[in-house]
Amino acid sequence: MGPAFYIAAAVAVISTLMVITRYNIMHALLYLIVSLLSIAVVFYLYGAPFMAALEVIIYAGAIMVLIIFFVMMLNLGPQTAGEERMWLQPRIWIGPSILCAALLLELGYLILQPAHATGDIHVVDPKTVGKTLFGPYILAVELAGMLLMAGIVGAYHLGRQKKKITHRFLERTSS
Amino acid sequence: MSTSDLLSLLPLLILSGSAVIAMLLVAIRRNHRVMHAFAVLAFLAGLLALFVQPYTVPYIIAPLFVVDAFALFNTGLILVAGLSVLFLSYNYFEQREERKEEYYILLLLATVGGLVLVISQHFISLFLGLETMSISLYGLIAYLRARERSDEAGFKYLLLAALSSAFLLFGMALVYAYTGRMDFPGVGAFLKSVGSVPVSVVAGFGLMLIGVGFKLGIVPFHMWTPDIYEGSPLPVAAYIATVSKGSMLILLMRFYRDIDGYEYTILWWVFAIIAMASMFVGNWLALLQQNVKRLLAYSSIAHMGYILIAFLAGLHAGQEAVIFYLVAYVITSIGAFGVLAILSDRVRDAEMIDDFEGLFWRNPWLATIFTAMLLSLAGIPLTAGFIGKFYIVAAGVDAGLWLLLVLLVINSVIGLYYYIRIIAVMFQPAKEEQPMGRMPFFGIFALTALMLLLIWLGVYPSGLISVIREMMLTMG
Amino acid sequence: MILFLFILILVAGAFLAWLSAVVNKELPRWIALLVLLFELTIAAGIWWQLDEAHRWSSSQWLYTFQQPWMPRFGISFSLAMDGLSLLMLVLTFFLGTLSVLVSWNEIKEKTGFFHFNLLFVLAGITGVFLTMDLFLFYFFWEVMLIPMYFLIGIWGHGNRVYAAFKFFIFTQAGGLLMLLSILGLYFVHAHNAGAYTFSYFDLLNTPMAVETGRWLMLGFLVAFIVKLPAVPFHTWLPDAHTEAPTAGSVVLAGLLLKTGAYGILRFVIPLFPEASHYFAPGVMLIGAIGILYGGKLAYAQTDFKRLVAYTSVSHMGFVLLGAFAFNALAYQGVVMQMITHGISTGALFMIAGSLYERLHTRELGKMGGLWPALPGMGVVTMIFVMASLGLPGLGNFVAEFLILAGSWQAQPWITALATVGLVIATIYSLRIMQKVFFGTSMREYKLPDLSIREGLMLIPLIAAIIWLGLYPQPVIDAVKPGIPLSFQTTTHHQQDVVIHPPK
Amino acid sequence: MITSTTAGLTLAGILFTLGLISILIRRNIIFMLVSVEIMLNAAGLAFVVAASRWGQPEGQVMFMFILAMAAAEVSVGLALILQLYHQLKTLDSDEASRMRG
Amino acid sequence: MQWIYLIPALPFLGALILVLFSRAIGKTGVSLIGCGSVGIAALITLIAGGQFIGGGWQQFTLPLWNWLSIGDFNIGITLHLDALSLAFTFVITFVGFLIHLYSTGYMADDPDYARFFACMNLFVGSMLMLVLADNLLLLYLGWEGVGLCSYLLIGFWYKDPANGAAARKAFIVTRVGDTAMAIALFLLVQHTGSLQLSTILARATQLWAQGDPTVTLIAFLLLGGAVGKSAQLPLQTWLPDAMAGPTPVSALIHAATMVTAGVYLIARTNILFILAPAAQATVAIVGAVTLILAGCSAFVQTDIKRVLAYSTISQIGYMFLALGVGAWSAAVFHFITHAFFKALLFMGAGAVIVALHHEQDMFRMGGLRKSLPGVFWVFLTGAASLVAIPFISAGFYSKDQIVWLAWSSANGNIGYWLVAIIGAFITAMYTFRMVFLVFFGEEKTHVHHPPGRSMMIPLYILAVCSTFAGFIELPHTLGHITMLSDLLRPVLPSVPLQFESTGLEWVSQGVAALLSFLGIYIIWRSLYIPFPVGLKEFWKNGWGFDMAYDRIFVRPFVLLARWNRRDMVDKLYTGLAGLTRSFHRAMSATQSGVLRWYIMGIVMGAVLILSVIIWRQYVV
Repeated sequence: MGPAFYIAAAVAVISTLMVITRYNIMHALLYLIVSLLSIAVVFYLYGAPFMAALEVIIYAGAIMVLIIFFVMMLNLGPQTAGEERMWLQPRIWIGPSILCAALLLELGYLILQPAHATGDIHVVDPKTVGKTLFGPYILAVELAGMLLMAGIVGAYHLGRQKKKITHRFLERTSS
Repeated sequence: MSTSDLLSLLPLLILSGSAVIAMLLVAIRRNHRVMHAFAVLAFLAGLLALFVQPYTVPYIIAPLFVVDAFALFNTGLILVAGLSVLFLSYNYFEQREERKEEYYILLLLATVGGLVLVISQHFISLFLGLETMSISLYGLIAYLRARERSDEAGFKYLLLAALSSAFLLFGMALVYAYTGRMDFPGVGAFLKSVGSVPVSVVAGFGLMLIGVGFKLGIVPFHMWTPDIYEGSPLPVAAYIATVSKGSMLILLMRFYRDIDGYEYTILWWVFAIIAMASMFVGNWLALLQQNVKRLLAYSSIAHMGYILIAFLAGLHAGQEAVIFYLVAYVITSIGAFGVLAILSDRVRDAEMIDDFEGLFWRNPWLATIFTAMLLSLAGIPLTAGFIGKFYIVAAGVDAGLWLLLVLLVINSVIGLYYYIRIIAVMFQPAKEEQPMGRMPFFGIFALTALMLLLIWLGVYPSGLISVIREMMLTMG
Repeated sequence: MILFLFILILVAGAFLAWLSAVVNKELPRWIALLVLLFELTIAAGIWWQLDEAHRWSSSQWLYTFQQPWMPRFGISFSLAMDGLSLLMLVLTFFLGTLSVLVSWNEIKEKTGFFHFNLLFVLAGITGVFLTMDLFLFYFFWEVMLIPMYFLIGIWGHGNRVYAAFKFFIFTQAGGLLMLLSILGLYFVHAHNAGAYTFSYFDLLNTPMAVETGRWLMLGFLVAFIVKLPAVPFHTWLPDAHTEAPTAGSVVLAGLLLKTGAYGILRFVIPLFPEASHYFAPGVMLIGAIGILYGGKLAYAQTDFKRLVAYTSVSHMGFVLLGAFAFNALAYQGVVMQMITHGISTGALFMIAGSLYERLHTRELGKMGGLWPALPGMGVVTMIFVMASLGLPGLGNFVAEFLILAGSWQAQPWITALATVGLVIATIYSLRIMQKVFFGTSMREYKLPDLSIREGLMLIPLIAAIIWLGLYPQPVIDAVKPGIPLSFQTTTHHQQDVVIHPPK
Repeated sequence: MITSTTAGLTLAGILFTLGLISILIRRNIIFMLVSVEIMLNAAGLAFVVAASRWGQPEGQVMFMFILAMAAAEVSVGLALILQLYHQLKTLDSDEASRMRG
Repeated sequence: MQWIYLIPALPFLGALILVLFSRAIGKTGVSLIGCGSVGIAALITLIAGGQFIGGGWQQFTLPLWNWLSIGDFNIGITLHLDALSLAFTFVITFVGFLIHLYSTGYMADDPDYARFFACMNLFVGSMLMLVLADNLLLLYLGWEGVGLCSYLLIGFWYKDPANGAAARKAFIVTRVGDTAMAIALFLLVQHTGSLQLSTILARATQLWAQGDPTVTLIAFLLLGGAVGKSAQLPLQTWLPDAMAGPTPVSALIHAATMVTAGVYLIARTNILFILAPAAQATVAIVGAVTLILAGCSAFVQTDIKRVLAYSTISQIGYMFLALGVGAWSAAVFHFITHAFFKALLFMGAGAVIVALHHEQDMFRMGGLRKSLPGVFWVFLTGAASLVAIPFISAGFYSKDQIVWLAWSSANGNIGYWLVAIIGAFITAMYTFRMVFLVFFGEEKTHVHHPPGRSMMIPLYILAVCSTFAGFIELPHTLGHITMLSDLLRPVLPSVPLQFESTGLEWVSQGVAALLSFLGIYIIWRSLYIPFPVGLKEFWKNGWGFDMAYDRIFVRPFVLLARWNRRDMVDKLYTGLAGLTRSFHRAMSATQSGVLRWYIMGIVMGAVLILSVIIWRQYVV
């Protein structure tokens, strides 16, 4: 692999690390966008330019923005940072980190098995992707439509403001 | 897309189409009764569509789907389960001050996901089916927003399902990276061609197992089950217990067939350990549980352990046993949750064990049904659960899984305790004579039908057995 | 067909009794009584004509009935009756009739459901005694648990739910192990013979590896000795017996325990001859320990029913001892013991029930000096207490003597140990009389002596126990054709002793 | 044995694990949701890498579906978080533990 | 002779009638049925005896019905009449009848009159069954049956718990012996394949050589049964306590009949004992030791009935001694005379007790010679017979025969003789101590009710019998009549003698007579022999057997029972259940509801699965 990949990969990893260590949620999300962008670069390097574009547009562009918007809507940014600082103590993160490190080691071991030496990168152009998508996988696309419909209906139903909230906590605070 | 393709996928298409129509119906006018009727009709149409299938031999709709007798049977099973849940739903939701209509859309969509799982033979369709179901379930679980615990349950399910999906995807990616195939037969063919199976592929299977195991609710991916059962509306809990778990189980069976999963002893052992752990953990957790919904959740963990034993017993007797047990379990679970649903009132679900005190003397019929269901769960004769358990043990003995079977026996005994505990409570003298409200006709009708089915299968299982057997034989 | 009717009528009667409660609360009693009397008449009639029947059929089987059930597994609804089953059926219907009578006044609530359960449990027991298909056997074995559970759990005394649980869980645990063994046997047979079948007749003489046979046999054995019950699996019994209503205790002690003994005679020994011989000393030792330990515990009890319950443990130890002695004497003794124990213990439970009706206590400490008030009951109790301690002239003696004489030939030391049980039986039995009827009464009881209904219940029992004690030959003759051939030649160690036929 | 495939997969693995650590150590539910997104994205990366190894479009197709799923997931998830926040007045996931035992 | 079944059947029938219809027939009816059934049985016995003797002493077997028949093993309800059973039957029915008659007076005021007679009839029936049985199982039936009746009658006055305890003690202690006997039966079934007496005895000689361990074991076990029933060492402890029953019971069961069942058993199975010399010697030793021990105990009792009880034990010891030395017919002879004079003594004592308003302590009696002259005379007759006053008492002839044969028979020796002689001396002392205490001296308690006719008539008859019954068998030295032993010869082998010497026999008789008189004289001189008090207490308590058994058997058993009342096996299961429950609690802790913990579970599962897979790949 060329240096471009390593640089992109390093950026992705470091920015992701920043994501998981930030106290401020806004900062974390911005770092995440950086990470996603660098992954888009990796996509490009791996011969998937269309996916790179989708990564930027949808992941970084749509999903993350949605979350940022949501966070801003709840006006959470600075308030929660303090809480987050309090929560994010070694006591909390050491155990899981060790566990995850073990998982990472295992994954690395598995990925770096010697048996698979072929390392060529084949470019798959968007046209092929499109043909495949709307060829054999047309039913899958329709299914994805169903999936999104489920998401929409679910989000619609759940996102509505509650008319009556019978939670005692709220009753207590309102009265 | 040929006509026969479409005809083969008719149940799926009918349900998808009716989901869209249902959404339009909601847009036109909200009416609970109409929506309910429509959903029932959709399920019935789906069931009818099973009978116009053009082919009896496996029909492959490349690359995603395969429609064979196994798929048709299980499609039928899922549709019947969904239909029974629908019967229980109307009254349950009618009592609650929510918008009820979206429930039916989501239920239809979830069923679509389940049906896709049943016929899929490709990672993509697997993933999409799974996610369609999951995302519908997020909405369903948290459906009753007025309730304290519903969001909590919904969010927990969402996060854990997404996490497990991530594992599933990563496992698939590993398999894909090392085999270059994403369809099950292709993966199987590749593995057969290479001779020694690369460990990374096995590890990929292992990671996929996390996703599958999460849906099945087996140890150690089981922890969501009680919380989600408790937090979700009762019909939804019944749905999760049956359709969601069942379709995943069927997918697992198909996958295992296609990749010759029984060849990998290491996977076998992983499953065996999971089965043992599931039985013990499930039963121990249920032992003194006071909340019947949670209790049923824990018992479902144990039951999945039992099913895994049958699953491990091999391709023939074992998988037959799995299907039979699944049928019995579906009937029983819906029946049990149905009784809870009927007993629930506007304010809260009938979920604490005290709610059942003296039920037999207050409402003998409902108590009889519940008793039958619990006995079936416990595997007592005259119920389908007994034949199911017998089938499992038979398969296990045939395969020589003595250790697992002895553990199964121990667990059955532990399990017996808590089922009997509920029965005992029901037969205690009632504290005060509180008259029961009017019983919903559809609910009672559905439950009675389920109980009769349960007893029929318990007394005369030959019919179902031969159907299952024929079906498995056509798969080879 | 008649065999199937035995079960069918009971089941039909059960449902009828349940439904009839809607009409009248007393109706279920009459239905149950009539159904059981009817069955008793038929069964007794068959027994009466047994000689002829044996002349007609050359084999041990008097009647058979077979219908395919689940051909996929080779399961059929197969029933057959030989002398042993017949005797057990007669006992079942006899005690069943009595248990309807005994609950006449005791059960006042939910009579319909009560009699439903009673008849249903009897149907299950009948099935167990008749079935010749191992799957069906297991099926009936489990079927009888649920109604029994209800009998204890709904109409029992104070701690009933706990007792019912314990009963259920113990027997179920044993039953499941038996299921494993049944299936093991099934597959062993299938691998050998190529045919999948649960039929008892086909599974007899299945060749199998020695080790396999032993393991499978243990599975069966555990189920049966839990039900029997033998030490150390007996602890469910005192609780269940104590807390059950009288009818429940009678059915439990009189019949349910017998299913375990029946299972040993019918299944364990014929199906696994090698393993049975291999384990025989150990099992007999368990039996002997049961005799002593049960007796000792019986002595220590202060609750009448609990005391009687422990005597059951002691008495059923004899069954275990005799069944594994492998000779005709002991075999006959075991069958006698099953019947006579059913009668004598059933009677003692009835007496306990009658006393409870009068005194509202089961505590021995609160009784005493009842003889002046209840001389009739005292006499009856004395008879059954004596039966329980094995007084000659009463049925139990014949049983115990035959068992001990038979098992002596197989295991003298263990038998000697068991014989000590006779002394212990004396100790605890006399304690009953002393504590209940003798001594001075705390207060002057003004109690009604035996009522007509109680007399009707107890007199047949007395007649039966004396009859069996003095003329047990009909029982012996009925069982005779069913005794395994290998038992006929006595297998004692001194082979040189030739036993001459008497002149 | 670093090849382009293994390198890409390793990157995916690292990102996946980082996401996992994040979800484990964060108590803020939005963070948890974001962490899941990291993991899903990592899985998608693995698919794309695998697709490039074999020169097939299927992996990329899969990535697109993952994207769709992630979108739907986030939308429902945010709706749920909103409700939960209204109810609990906090985003602490540990607070959402009323069901237990 | 077909109707000899009536002999046991009548008392049984009587018992049945008395149980069922006691209220209907009234007190007179009860008396009639109670005495009548036994009386008719006695008459039938007499007729049967006449026919038997007239019919050439032919054994007679009457099969009634088949009891058990399993393969080769056949047991019938079959009666068997020969000289031995005839002798016993006669004593049982005859003395039984007299005692019944006596009881109508003795028990006249008891509210449970009918129950008493029912039990007595049942007892007579069982006892007859015992002696008439043709096989050991039927004998065992009678054996246990009399045990039951003994239990019922000892505890007849059930209101006093002490009586109940005595009754249970009797039953249980004898049951211990019965257990040994049962094992003997098993051995016989095993080896001879039969329990029929004739078959056993016939086969025994074919099967076993003399001294064969099996037959020795059988004989020892039979002896176990015999010592239990006959209250010999070491199972003698129940008999003194058995005096808690009404006095007629003591007379009938605990003196005349039941306690001699052991003698009957050993005599009946004499061939087995002959084949087992060790066992036979043990019989003799048991008899010898018992007679001394019981004699000493009798000497220090204060309760009149306990004196008689110990005396009975002692006298049965004589019978055992006789059996042990092979003097079979001598034992039977002593059984007959003993039945007469002991019944007489008991009933005489009973008359005294009733007269003194249920006073049993001898030291509160005295001077009754004047107030109760009839009783005094018959009592004196009985005492004379017990002490074996030469020539004029039946006891003299029977006891003398034993004393002599203890020395002269083949199995005997001078040691046995000495014991027997000393025993006679002690007998004389305690008997006349009793007589003097009760009938002489000054009157300490006033006589309430002098005995009625129904009580006195049986006493007179028995007094006659205990004086003259001895003449059926006279020693060589005195007329040499051998009526009884001739009669018994077909059943019981005659005594093989070591030596025959009329002179020595004279000496033996003389010494015995002298010692008896000496004993009486000593007692006449001083009622109080200055033994150490401790020794007296020790003797009085039966040589500490009771205490020892209490410590060794009873208390540990009761303690064990009490300690383990709740059944420790159950603890195992409750413990298991508790363990399961604690597992449940531990597991429940994992369901904390905290999302991160759930995720942790999934991750751990993932790590575990991958570890297993990698480990496996690494290992294989």
